[in-house]
Amino acid sequence: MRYLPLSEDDRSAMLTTIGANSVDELFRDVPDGLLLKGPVAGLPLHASEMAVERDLSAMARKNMVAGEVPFFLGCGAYKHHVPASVDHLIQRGEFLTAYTPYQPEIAQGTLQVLFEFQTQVARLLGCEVANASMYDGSTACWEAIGMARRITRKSKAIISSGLHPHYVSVCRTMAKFTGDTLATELPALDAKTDAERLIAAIDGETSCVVVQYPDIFGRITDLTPIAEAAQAKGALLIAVVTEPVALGLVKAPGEMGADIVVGEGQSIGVGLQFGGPYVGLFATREKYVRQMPGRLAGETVDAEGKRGFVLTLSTREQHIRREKATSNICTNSGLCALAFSIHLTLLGEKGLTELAKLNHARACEAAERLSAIPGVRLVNDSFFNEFTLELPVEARPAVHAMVEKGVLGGVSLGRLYPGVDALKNGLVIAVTEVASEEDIGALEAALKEVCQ
Amino acid sequence: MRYLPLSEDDRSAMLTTIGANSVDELFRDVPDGLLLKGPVAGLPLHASEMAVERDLSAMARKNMVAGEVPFFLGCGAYKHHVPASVDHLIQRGEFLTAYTPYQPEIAQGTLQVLFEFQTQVARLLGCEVANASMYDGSTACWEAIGMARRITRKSKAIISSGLHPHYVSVCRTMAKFTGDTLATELPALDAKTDAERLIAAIDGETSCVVVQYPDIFGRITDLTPIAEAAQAKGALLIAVVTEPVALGLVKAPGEMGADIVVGEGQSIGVGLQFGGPYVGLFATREKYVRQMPGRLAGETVDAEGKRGFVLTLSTREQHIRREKATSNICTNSGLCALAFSIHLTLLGEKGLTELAKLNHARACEAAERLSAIPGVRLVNDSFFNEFTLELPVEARPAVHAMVEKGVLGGVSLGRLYPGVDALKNGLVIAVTEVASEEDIGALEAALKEVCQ
Amino acid sequence: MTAATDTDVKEGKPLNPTGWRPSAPTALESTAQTVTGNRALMLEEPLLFEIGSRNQTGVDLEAAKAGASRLGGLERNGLDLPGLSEPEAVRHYTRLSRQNYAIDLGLFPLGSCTMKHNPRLNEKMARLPGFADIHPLQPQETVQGALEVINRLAFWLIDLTGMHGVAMSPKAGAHGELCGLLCIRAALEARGDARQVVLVPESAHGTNPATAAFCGYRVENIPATKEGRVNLEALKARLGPDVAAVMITNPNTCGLFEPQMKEISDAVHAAGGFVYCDGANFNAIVGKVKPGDLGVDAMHINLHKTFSTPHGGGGPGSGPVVLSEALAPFGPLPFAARYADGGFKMVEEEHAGDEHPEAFGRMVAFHGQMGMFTRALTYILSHGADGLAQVAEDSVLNANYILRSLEDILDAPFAFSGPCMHEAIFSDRGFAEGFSTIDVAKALIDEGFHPMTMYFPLVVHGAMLVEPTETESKANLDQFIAALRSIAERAKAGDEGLKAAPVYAPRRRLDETLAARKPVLAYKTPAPDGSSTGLGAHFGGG
Amino acid sequence: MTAATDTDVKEGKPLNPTGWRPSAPTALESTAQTVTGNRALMLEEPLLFEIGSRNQTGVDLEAAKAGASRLGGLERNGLDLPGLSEPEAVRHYTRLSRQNYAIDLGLFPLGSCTMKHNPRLNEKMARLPGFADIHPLQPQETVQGALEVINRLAFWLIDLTGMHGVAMSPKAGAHGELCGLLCIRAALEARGDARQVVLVPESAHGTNPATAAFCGYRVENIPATKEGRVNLEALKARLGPDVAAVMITNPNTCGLFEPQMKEISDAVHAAGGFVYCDGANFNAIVGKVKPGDLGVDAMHINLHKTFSTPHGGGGPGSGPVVLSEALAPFGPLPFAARYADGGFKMVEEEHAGDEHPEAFGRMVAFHGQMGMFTRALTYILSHGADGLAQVAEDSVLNANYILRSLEDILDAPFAFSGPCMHEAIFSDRGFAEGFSTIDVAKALIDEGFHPMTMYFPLVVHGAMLVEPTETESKANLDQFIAALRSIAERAKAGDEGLKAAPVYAPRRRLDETLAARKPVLAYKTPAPDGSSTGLGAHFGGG
Ligand SMILES: Cc1ncc(COP(=O)(O)O)c(C=O)c1O
Ligand SMILES: Cc1ncc(COP(=O)(O)O)c(C=O)c1O
Repeated sequence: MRYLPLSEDDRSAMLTTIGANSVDELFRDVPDGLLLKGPVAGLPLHASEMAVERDLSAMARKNMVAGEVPFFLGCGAYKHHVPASVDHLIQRGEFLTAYTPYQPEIAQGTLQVLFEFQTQVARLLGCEVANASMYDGSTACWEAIGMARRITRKSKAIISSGLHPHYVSVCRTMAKFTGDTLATELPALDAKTDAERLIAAIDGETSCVVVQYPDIFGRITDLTPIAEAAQAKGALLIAVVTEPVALGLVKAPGEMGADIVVGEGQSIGVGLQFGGPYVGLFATREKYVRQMPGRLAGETVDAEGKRGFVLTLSTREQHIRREKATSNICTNSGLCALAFSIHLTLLGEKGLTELAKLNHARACEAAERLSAIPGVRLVNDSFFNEFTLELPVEARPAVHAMVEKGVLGGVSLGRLYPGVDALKNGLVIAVTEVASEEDIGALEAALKEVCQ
Repeated sequence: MRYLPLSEDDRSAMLTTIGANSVDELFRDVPDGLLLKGPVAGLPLHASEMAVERDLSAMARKNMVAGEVPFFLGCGAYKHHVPASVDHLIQRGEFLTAYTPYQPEIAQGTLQVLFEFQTQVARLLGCEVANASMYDGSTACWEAIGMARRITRKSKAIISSGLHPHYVSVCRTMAKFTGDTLATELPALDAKTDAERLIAAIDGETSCVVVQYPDIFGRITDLTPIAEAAQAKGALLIAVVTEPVALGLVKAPGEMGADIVVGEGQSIGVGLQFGGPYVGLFATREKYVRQMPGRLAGETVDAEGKRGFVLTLSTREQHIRREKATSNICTNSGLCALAFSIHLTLLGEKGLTELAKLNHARACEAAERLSAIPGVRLVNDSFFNEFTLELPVEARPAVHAMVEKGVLGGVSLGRLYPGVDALKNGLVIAVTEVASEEDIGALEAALKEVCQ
Repeated sequence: MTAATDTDVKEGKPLNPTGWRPSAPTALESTAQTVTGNRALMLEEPLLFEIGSRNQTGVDLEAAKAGASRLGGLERNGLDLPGLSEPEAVRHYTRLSRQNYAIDLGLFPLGSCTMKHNPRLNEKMARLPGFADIHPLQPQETVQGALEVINRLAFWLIDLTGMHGVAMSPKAGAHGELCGLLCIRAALEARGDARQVVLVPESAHGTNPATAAFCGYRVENIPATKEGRVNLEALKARLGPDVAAVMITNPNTCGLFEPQMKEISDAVHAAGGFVYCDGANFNAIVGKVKPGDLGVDAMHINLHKTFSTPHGGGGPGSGPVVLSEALAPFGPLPFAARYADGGFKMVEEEHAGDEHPEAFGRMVAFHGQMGMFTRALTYILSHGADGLAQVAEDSVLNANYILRSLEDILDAPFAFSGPCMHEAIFSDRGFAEGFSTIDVAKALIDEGFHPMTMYFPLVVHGAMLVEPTETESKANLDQFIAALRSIAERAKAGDEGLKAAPVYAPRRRLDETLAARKPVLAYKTPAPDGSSTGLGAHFGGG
Repeated sequence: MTAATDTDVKEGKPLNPTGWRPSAPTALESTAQTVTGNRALMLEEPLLFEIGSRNQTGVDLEAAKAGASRLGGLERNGLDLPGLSEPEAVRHYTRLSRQNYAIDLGLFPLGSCTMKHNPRLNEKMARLPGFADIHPLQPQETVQGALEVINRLAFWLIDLTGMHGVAMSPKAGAHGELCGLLCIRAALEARGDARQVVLVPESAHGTNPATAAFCGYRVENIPATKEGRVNLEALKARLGPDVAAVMITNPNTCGLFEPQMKEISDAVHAAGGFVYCDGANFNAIVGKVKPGDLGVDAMHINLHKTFSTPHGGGGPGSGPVVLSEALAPFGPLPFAARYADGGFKMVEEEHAGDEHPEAFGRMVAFHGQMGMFTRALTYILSHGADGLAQVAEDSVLNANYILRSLEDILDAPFAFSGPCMHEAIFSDRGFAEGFSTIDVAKALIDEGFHPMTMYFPLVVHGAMLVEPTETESKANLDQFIAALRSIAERAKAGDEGLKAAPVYAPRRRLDETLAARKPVLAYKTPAPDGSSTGLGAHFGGG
């Protein structure tokens, strides 16, 4: 076995040192009959690297690759061009094969990266502090609701109908067990968001209002009034960002008064990867930091007075606080946070703003061309790089029909909201810098056909 | 420009320090009219990473990829499976972006690798010492002839007809200018090599005999009698190995008395790459080391008595000896030598021997099946993983016809020896571990058809 | 794994009894100073915010066509994010990486973390465009290969554990624990049984009680025997109608197998509860023992431990949960199912109705850690059933070799009770006054090794939990043992030099108390007077 | 670039006038010893032969079907090649890599070597299977994309240099020089002219005279002016019917542009000779000046310098040679031609007859360094004509910034004569007795920088040739300048500490004389008594 350094000679020499006659003697605590004799039955034995590579490659070839076709899917995961240097750097063994930086003297690389990541995330989201990452946007969203409960000691969360339906399901799952109550509604194919409804719904029992920005249809609302209304009633505003690239162009939720801003960092540096691993962003106000879930890197000095970084405030965490911890999270999304941080460093404010402009311009162009198709209506009056169309036909079959033409033409609301008639003709289209003129043309042509 | 760190502010600040008003002032030594005003006319301007990636990818897609079809080409370049860790390791910035190790205190990584490479090559080829690499097998072959001239002070090289015709051309090119005379002949489609002819041809003027092992048709001859005959007349035997994997199974030229053994290292760790970069192997007897071309890493100690490595015997080299140098080589093939060394380390004697056995078994199977095709004759009675067939039809069109069927079915002698009628039906087939049962079947089927 | 922090002391936990606080530079540091602060290849690196600029970027983009803006009038002005050109960025991160220790550099014997070699083939496979560049919401006919990977991995996990089903979506071990407990809670509720208590051994990992509490359970301790095992009698005594589940780690966090696991399970089941097994230590028994045979109802598997997906400096991981027949029906959505016709389908809310009516719901937005699945399946196919059993055997062999090579010099509290599994545990008993585990750990750093897990589990005083894993050669272990022996001798002799360690690392011991007392969690541009040299020198942050 | 070796001293070259020989450890080294010899992250690594075994391997292969052996009875028995498992191999090479300095770590100002940032996109493109996994002898209809890359790069090089043709196959600069001189020789022979002499400036790189000699030419020096330029008058005086060619480096190895290049060319042509230009320093003028306008007949371009293909610790490189109309017909085979129908063809011996009758022949087995062509074309397309001109400007700006920031403290022999190109040159004049360039270089190592080129060119005493390249930020240059200033002051003051440098590197100064006197060029398994600890300790090799 290419991955196992011990030779037979090593093994017997070591057994002698140990004073055992066989390895199975070392398993003597396993009751008779439960220790398997020989390899698990019915499973293949070890294989050469070449054989495994062929096996996996064959499966990979069965998938339609986003980069090889006109591609317009979004709804919580976005395709952007990631510079080659990002993947090169995250594969440095010193990053890739390190553990959580519990020994700071030999983990300054990871720790400084986390400190830089926290600062970048806080500035991007417009907040004071951010943590060192969560699993993804949906779990970060749930953790935020739990944090709001701990801060406000109330447990009614008002959820915007613009929140990604999968995020809503995750929150619903958790609420079932924690006793939080969630006020949710279905979205409507309408340019107007439910901001007013949310404001009206806030009451003394409310722990938080949860709003996605831009929302699941791509709509952009001013969060300021919602924040004010919530805070007036002692509730928190939680903003959810699934496309952080948008923040290169539109106001950050923190700037508009959000108390907690969570996000899905995938679209910067991480890539699509069929849904994971992604990276959850979590930022808030300094005063709430001790209620925050997840790891935090902080600055300090060493015995020579040199600046250095350590994991800090770990008394919030499970490994110290156990059942009283703010969250049970341990392993987070470190390497994705690194990829996010490197990509954002390469972009910088200048690059991110240009990238956002390019996305928006492409999306505007596509929206114009697609909404010109007879019977197709553009739902949004505001959007960044993603918008919703109402088709003259049911969107879900339309998407499959476009696949036949080699076009991945968006996400149907039928997929996201199965069985909801009012939404079944809705199609959400994301247009990023990777969509070329020709790609948009191909989508336009395909959509025209399927709409007839 | 993403690769240029200087900002406009930096540039003007620096000009101030320098005391110049413009950068063009720094080019004042360039005569008027010769300094271009603005970018070179008619050429495109800088492009985004995404645009460049698309441009190159489009060209890449126009090529038929060896790994994606039944593939049987050899003749100096062989496709083997290279473990993923090899490419990972050679991309470590500390290897990839280092220069020749002229400052040994901060180049021990490269220097130890070269020392290990030299040892591995010497042992593989069966010699006492090896250098730190040449450009490729063909230039190493030429350098060996030059070295033999310096050692023997004679200048007639007897070239086996089994030497790769491109290697022969390279030698012929050089000989034209150095006054060496080369005795060459064309090979015959015969199981017998020209060993006897070579032995007979050796005379007092002979500086060396050059024999490829296995030869261009894949034939394997015992080099011992040739070595003895050459040495008896004060000439050297130069052995050329283009498929080093063979040496996992067959005697090394050094073991059979060759004085200089050169080789093409491509087939271990380097990959096909359309012909380059490859890595030239160069080994000889300790007593000839000061006549050797190329760099050498040697062991020494540092000021604390710790073992360390340095480039040594550089008084043979151009940067010290200038017109008296043993060669003009400077940049060699360092990174390919690293890849070769890593792959050989992963293989070890055990892996290399198993790999060689696998290659030979596959080749034997293919030879059997293909020579069973009506009208097809197997030329070789000995071979390792490469053999020559005589077809009932001209081989060159046959190869093109097989391409139509999606099979890369070997190298035609018509390609290697254009215009040589006696060889035009010859087809050289290489079969390595990457050729699966199905691949061999596909070749058999395709060849059957084209032979009708 | 969990490390000592001085703040813990304030928590009343005896994590660092030496109460070490940073001291002035000691005589040990070299007297040669450099202008740059660099020490040859040990390079200082400033913060991104000290070298980057808002006007600098490492990307080129085609200019956007000017056009109408549809941003709803919420244009942003400025985000103060510094950029670097590519050359600067590559250097920044390469230099930073060199300040890390990693498996690729040497032994990383963090107990409970299974820091084994990460094969590069796994990285290559995960990057095939067919896996890396597909969208989670693509129509299923366009991702059949991806669903096949998930499904094949799922069946491997089921077969290796002898369980009935598996939930693939949990994002890490702790998330898997949550998944398991939610299944248990759902199962109990389905039978209208509202149990309130989860029993957890004192030696359990922090995520166990944290998870139980998160699900609204009251956590109670299970006492341990002096052999470091679960006290079966005490457990039986505590079982009753209020106990929803017991969470047991097996092999446990002391590195020992629980020989009475089956009896424990039977007792818990008899009392109407469920058995959650923390599978973080599965590496010791993979291919040798099937947890299903031990009566386990749910167990998470850290793919980033047993199945070698890289730890990446803290994540990402993946924590699939295998489930018993009793719990499988309650597992979360979505999951990848294979159909008679050979096709694959991702079962989501939509079809849950007919196919999976009792699912407790969704835990994550999409389908879990695909990138980790690809790596883990590659790892599993490479090893095969035989290789995986060898993995368990070699990991246990390596740990016992360390245990027996050191027990004469380091106190090994459970050594008397027989062989260990994949971890050897030692305590700081016998060290000179004022010396503790942390001093040994920091001295190991100078020797070129990553320290073992310190002060965990809490049941052992000054615990040193050593997990070598199977991917270490005997030569590496011998060198580690030699180094540790000499350090142990110094700790017993009270060699003050130990307190200065590490002296060769990029940083000396760091002041964690200061960090916690005055948290500086984000970079604040120093006041104009603030003399940040941009050369990584210390400045008065916070 | 060329470095001082003590053996050179025996060649009578004043490369290291201090005649330094290794001394006992100095007081500067740290007093803390470790058992392993490691210093935290600065790890010792034994030789492969000390840790590997003949029975160990890092690959798994399916077993070969037993069958007849057709090896002609030449079976080998044993090769004594040690193997390592993959985990051991990854560590061996990762640990070794960490003992290297590299561009990715910091400034690497080796004059004449153009150590600039290597974009990772180039690496990615070169690894596309369509380029990396195609065989040089594949039928041409199956490699049209590869031929297109070669052809497109060829035309870029032609357009950037204003020349008539280009030979793509040379494998490095020196190989390119050979190609150029062979063209010249072929052209001369074609006109029945057997000239015997090649003129080369004393300041030329060693490959120039070595190449000329290799082609059977007698090499004579061209004198230089005190401004560090070619002495035109002296050159003219020497020209005559026996002079085949002059080899001129422009910008020259003192980092200066040859303002009279055109006059030189005209004079040489008038005398019936040819002008070879060493293009190693093309980076200073790419996109700003076309060598074709200077009357050059042949010039090699080091793609691994100007066009940023990685140096890889010594290679591989690529040295295409651009040719004037007079020489193009004699260029080597094969070459990639584009046809009216848009198709591409590799012209080899076969068609040379009709298409390229006077070709001097073939220089390499296949078509040159395809892997470098892909990288270079990626680099060129990324920069474009505008970006390349900016490359030249910034490289010259950076060099002049260094020159003017140091000329007050280091002797800059040619500074008076005006701006430099992309390299700043200094001498060791003014250093205290017994101090020389090597002491400055070794002190720079401790400061975290790679030293500049030492003792080259030979025309400057104790030359320090500094080439920052355009990919260095001002902040990096400022830090380098600060470090060099302090070192220069110490060299002038005769600070003995300098002689101990480097103290922080993986090794102190190494004994090159010992290495050359008793060459140990391959590992020899030590005698049984030989106590090689396998921990990288020194043993009596040789
Ligand atoms: C025993 C044990 N349980 C649970 C966990 C939590 O797993 P994860 O970090 O993947 O969330 C760990 C990880 O350290 C562990 O060691
Ligand atoms: C001036 C000069 N000429 C020629 C060469 C030789 O080029 P290469 O090393 O690519 O053979 C070099 C490389 O160092 C050089 O600096």
